[in-house]
Amino acid sequence: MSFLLLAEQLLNGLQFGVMLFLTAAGLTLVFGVMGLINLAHGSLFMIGAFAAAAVAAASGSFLLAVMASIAAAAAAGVLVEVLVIRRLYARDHLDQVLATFALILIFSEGTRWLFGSFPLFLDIPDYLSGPVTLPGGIDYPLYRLTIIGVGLLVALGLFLLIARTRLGIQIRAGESDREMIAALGVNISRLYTVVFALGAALAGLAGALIGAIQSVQVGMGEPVLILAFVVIVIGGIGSIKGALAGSILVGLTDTLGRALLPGLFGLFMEPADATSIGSALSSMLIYILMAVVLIVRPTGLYGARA
Amino acid sequence: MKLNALVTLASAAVLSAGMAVAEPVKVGMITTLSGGGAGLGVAIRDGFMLALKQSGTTDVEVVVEDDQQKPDVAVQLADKMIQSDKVDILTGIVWSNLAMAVAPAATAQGKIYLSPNAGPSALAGKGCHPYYFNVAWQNDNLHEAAGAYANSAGLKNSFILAPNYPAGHDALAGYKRMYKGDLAGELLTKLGQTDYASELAQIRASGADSVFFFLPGGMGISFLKQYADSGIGLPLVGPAFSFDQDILQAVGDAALGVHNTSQWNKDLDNPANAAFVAAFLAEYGRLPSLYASQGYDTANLLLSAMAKADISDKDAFLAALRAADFDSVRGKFSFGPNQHPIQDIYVRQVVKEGDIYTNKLVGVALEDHSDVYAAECEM
Amino acid sequence: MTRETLFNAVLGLGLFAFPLWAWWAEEPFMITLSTRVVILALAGVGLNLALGLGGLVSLGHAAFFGIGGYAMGILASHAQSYTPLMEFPFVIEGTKSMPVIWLVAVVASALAALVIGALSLRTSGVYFIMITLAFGQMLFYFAISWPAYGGEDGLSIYVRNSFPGLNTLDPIQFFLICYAILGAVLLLSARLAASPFGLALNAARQTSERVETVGIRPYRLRLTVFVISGMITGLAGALFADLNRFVSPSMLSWQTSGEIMVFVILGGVARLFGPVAGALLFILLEHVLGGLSEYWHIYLGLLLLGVVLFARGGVIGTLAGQGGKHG
Amino acid sequence: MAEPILSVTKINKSFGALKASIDVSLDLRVGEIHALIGPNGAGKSTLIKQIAGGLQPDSGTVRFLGRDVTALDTVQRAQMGLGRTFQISALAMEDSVLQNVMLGALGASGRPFRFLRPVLKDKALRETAETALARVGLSEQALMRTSDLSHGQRRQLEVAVALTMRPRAFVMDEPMAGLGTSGSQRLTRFLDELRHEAPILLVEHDMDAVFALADRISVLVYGSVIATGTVDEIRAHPEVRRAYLGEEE
Repeated sequence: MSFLLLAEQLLNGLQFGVMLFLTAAGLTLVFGVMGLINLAHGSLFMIGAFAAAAVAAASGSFLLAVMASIAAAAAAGVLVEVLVIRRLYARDHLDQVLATFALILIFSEGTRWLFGSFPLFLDIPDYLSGPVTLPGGIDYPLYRLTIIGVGLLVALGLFLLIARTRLGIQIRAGESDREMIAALGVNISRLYTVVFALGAALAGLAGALIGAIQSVQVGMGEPVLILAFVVIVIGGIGSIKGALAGSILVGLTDTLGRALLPGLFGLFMEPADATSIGSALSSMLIYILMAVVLIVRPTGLYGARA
Repeated sequence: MKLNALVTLASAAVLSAGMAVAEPVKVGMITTLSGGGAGLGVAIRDGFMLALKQSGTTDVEVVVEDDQQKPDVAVQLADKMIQSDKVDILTGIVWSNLAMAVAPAATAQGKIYLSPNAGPSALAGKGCHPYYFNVAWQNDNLHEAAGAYANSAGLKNSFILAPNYPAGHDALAGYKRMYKGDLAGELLTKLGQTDYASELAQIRASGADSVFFFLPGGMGISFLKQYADSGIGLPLVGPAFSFDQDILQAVGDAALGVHNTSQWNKDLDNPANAAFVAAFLAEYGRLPSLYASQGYDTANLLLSAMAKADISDKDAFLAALRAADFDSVRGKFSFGPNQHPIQDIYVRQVVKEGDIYTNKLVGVALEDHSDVYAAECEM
Repeated sequence: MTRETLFNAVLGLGLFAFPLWAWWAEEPFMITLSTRVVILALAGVGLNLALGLGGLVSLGHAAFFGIGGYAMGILASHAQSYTPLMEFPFVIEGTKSMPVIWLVAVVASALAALVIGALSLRTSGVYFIMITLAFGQMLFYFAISWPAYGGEDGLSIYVRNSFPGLNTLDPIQFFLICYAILGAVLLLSARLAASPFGLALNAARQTSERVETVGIRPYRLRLTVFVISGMITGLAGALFADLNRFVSPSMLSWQTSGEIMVFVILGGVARLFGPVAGALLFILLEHVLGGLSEYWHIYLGLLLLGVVLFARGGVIGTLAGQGGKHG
Repeated sequence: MAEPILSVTKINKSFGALKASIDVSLDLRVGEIHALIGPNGAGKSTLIKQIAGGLQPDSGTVRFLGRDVTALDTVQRAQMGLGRTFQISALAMEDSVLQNVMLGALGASGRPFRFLRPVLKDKALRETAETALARVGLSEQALMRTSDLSHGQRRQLEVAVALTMRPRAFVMDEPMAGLGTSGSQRLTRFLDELRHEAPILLVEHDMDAVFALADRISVLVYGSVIATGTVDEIRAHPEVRRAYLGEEE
């Protein structure tokens, strides 16, 4: 493999990682502040994508579509938080798993009922489509570069939000000591709703951005959910920094595994077997990574809370 | 449409005098009606029901159930339909792995299975069965046709990829069976994968002159969008599944101009097809898909057999099915010795008609094509 | 007799009487459906030991369910095709004998649970949930891409495996086999909960520190129960594969893990008969709601939500009250 | 004099910048009650954890029954005969009182991996457990759910669990807390007897009890032992009066 291809694959890994970060950030935020395992995070991702597709079809504007995705997912987040989620904070993880599993069923089939059984159309806007040539001669899709940019901006925004704003102070307080925020005179119930909506909005944004280069269809949230969980567990649940590190690690591992393993096995195996076994192993690779990280560091890379 | 209702198609037409009045034939349709794969099951069901409705028959009772794309649910439904609903015929399954779970057991219990979509090689070769009919294609067929098309289009250095599961392996094997050029690369992707940046980089670096891919469902939509955006621009070849009427609208411009292989298209010039396309559009308000055409043909095959023989006379009924004496929307249609289709497979190209993305016929890839497993079938 | 024992007795007898009625009424599918409930309940009883007694929230129990299934599939497919399983260093033939298959399924699941548990138990809480999921996913992808035994297509067995002296193809006889196993395992599970081991494990779930202070290693207790739990779920997997005469990677998917967990929570965590009630209710809902609408999952979701929010302690917790939990 | 049952030599432990234990040394001799007192945040709990095994010191050694046990964990130290009660009750709250005590007996028996016979029918374990309950005066509560016990009763139960292990030394973290006057008087009398079975390292805030019971007292302030001595010595110690007693009263 040439150096240039390797460089491009590294970029792909980074890009995939940032994409994962977009989907994982909200999940880890919600877990960190409220201690809630939200399996329905993938559904909020789907809602974002569907809202974007619907608005893009009606208005023709991608920007409007992205805003709609954020709004729709946040609205769905608030609705779900008020009706269901807030009753679950005091419960154990089992109840949370079951309840949010139920939410997946409702959201998935509800979406299918609203939008039908067929995938929807959502495309990259013209001004972001096609490749650009990077220094070194790599042709790289502009849209993927945009995703990297947006992802890093979101990461920066979250860091600033948590480090510099009043909401951030409350969030940090909520992470370390739930009784303290009550003592600070913060309306916990409202804080939780806001944080949940923020997490949902992030999922929705990810749904719109990623939906444009993937398939907008019912069930698109589940694989994303599993990956997002892998990412935040590797990073240490509740840590934004960990989510970023975990996403990039997973992105690189997955991409490089897919790119390199079949070739590696080809060095000492029949090509057909090498392709098959290399691919099989590469599809297991991120789970192997997660298991190894947890065996070495049982609370993830940046995790504090057991 | 009400699911699971016993759809006794009580049209106004009273049984015409003189026709053999038999017990109605009970059909159990197990198909995917929820979740991400529901579009395919809905299309098959709609096509099947349309044919029954058009025939005006009152002799078919259909029980429709949702398999949720889970093999064990499909098995359970098959048990229910056989043991409880006492169906004579099973049909409807979309996916190979579900068909593998249901069909062998059903035929072993003396039920006829008509496959409207999946055609795993295991059921075409050694595992063939007098009670198993495939009305769509053997899984390799469209890929073989893609290989044949690649030859005729002068493609000499293909990069090929498919998901790492049995149907994916079959796809690559099928393509390579017919394709005479070199391979620039071969990849097995993860089932359910949604991001193809790594694969696209390898394609770009491989020096290929064309790309063959088999990525059903959402995987294909993702791949096509990302391929178009990558600016690689090599000719794409693939089976019809990623260019099906129902998902083309979701792919959009990214699919325009791509050649794909199919045993059917909406502009195939025969009266049965013209009637089918018009009726489907009128009934459901959308253009029919490949899967709908297969569901429609499956129902018509069944009706043709019912006209000739009584279901209680199994041998006669099977013979009537084997004769395939119906007007297929594909034009020519007959069964080979393993009861899989012998049919022409066409080359289509994705075009835009007004606002609608659709396919037009551009040629024939393989004529009277059967499958390589037929020789292994001892029946 | 507490309300819970009464409820358990009614449940156990009902689950026995219904198929007998179906047999008399010649409704073989109702027997099949009951068998399904019994087998899924068995898988849940396995998980409930780890989850209820040990506090180990495993989202990877599909791994053992699938390993049991594949033990059946692999052995039976070799017997079916008359090819030995391996020839070197010694010949192992396939088999169609249920007891042998069960033994292999249980041993294989135990080994897998030993490895997975030994590594996973280094973590706790959500990390434990996720690492067990990771191991499950590894096996899932392995099974999908491993061509020797059918990959995603799975393995079909044409005739159900045999049990000495019984005709397993007769639905009611196969049901009775499964019911007997469930009964035996429930008995075992009850005794386990009341045993010295159960006492220590149950205490370790509530306060790990205390158990260490009296000189017992919680890790060993947990690993032991994880292995026992995996063995039972593996046995259920072998039976499930035999019920369907089919095994595929979907038995290994995370959705399967989720469903087994749903049975347990729905019925009532740490209740002896919880998984039985949960599996029964779930299958019943699937069967009844499935006929109502194309969008029946919405109703299923709403019902599950209702149970979590308003019926704490699951079905048994609601019907039998909080008393009686944990002995 | 014979080697002390339990001894701590020059233990240091810090958490980042915070020094929780600074060159701490103390020992526990046969038949004595050695009280450890100090203001809140002095590092008593950290020290107890290092003695019982939950926490590794950065430097220094812990010896128990003549062995260096610094590298051993809680379980191993417990198996050697170190009995411990917790400041915040560590009890199986969903279980009955009897079950909690039987857990201790089970641990002491060294055979927890028995799967089929009901534990409550094990005569030997049950006898040990019931005796321990009787000794702390909880016999009547044996079948109650532990979470239904009063705060003081839980304290008694903690002690009962430790008793079942027939330990060679006790480490008790504030056993009097929440007991009320009569309760703590009763427990004081009980511990007074108990010291002849095994010596007790007693962390306690109840000064009446400490002064009534202790053979020796060590005072921990900001991670350091500032004084060790008899009750009278400590009462008279000027630094202790200033740093500790003065603050407290």
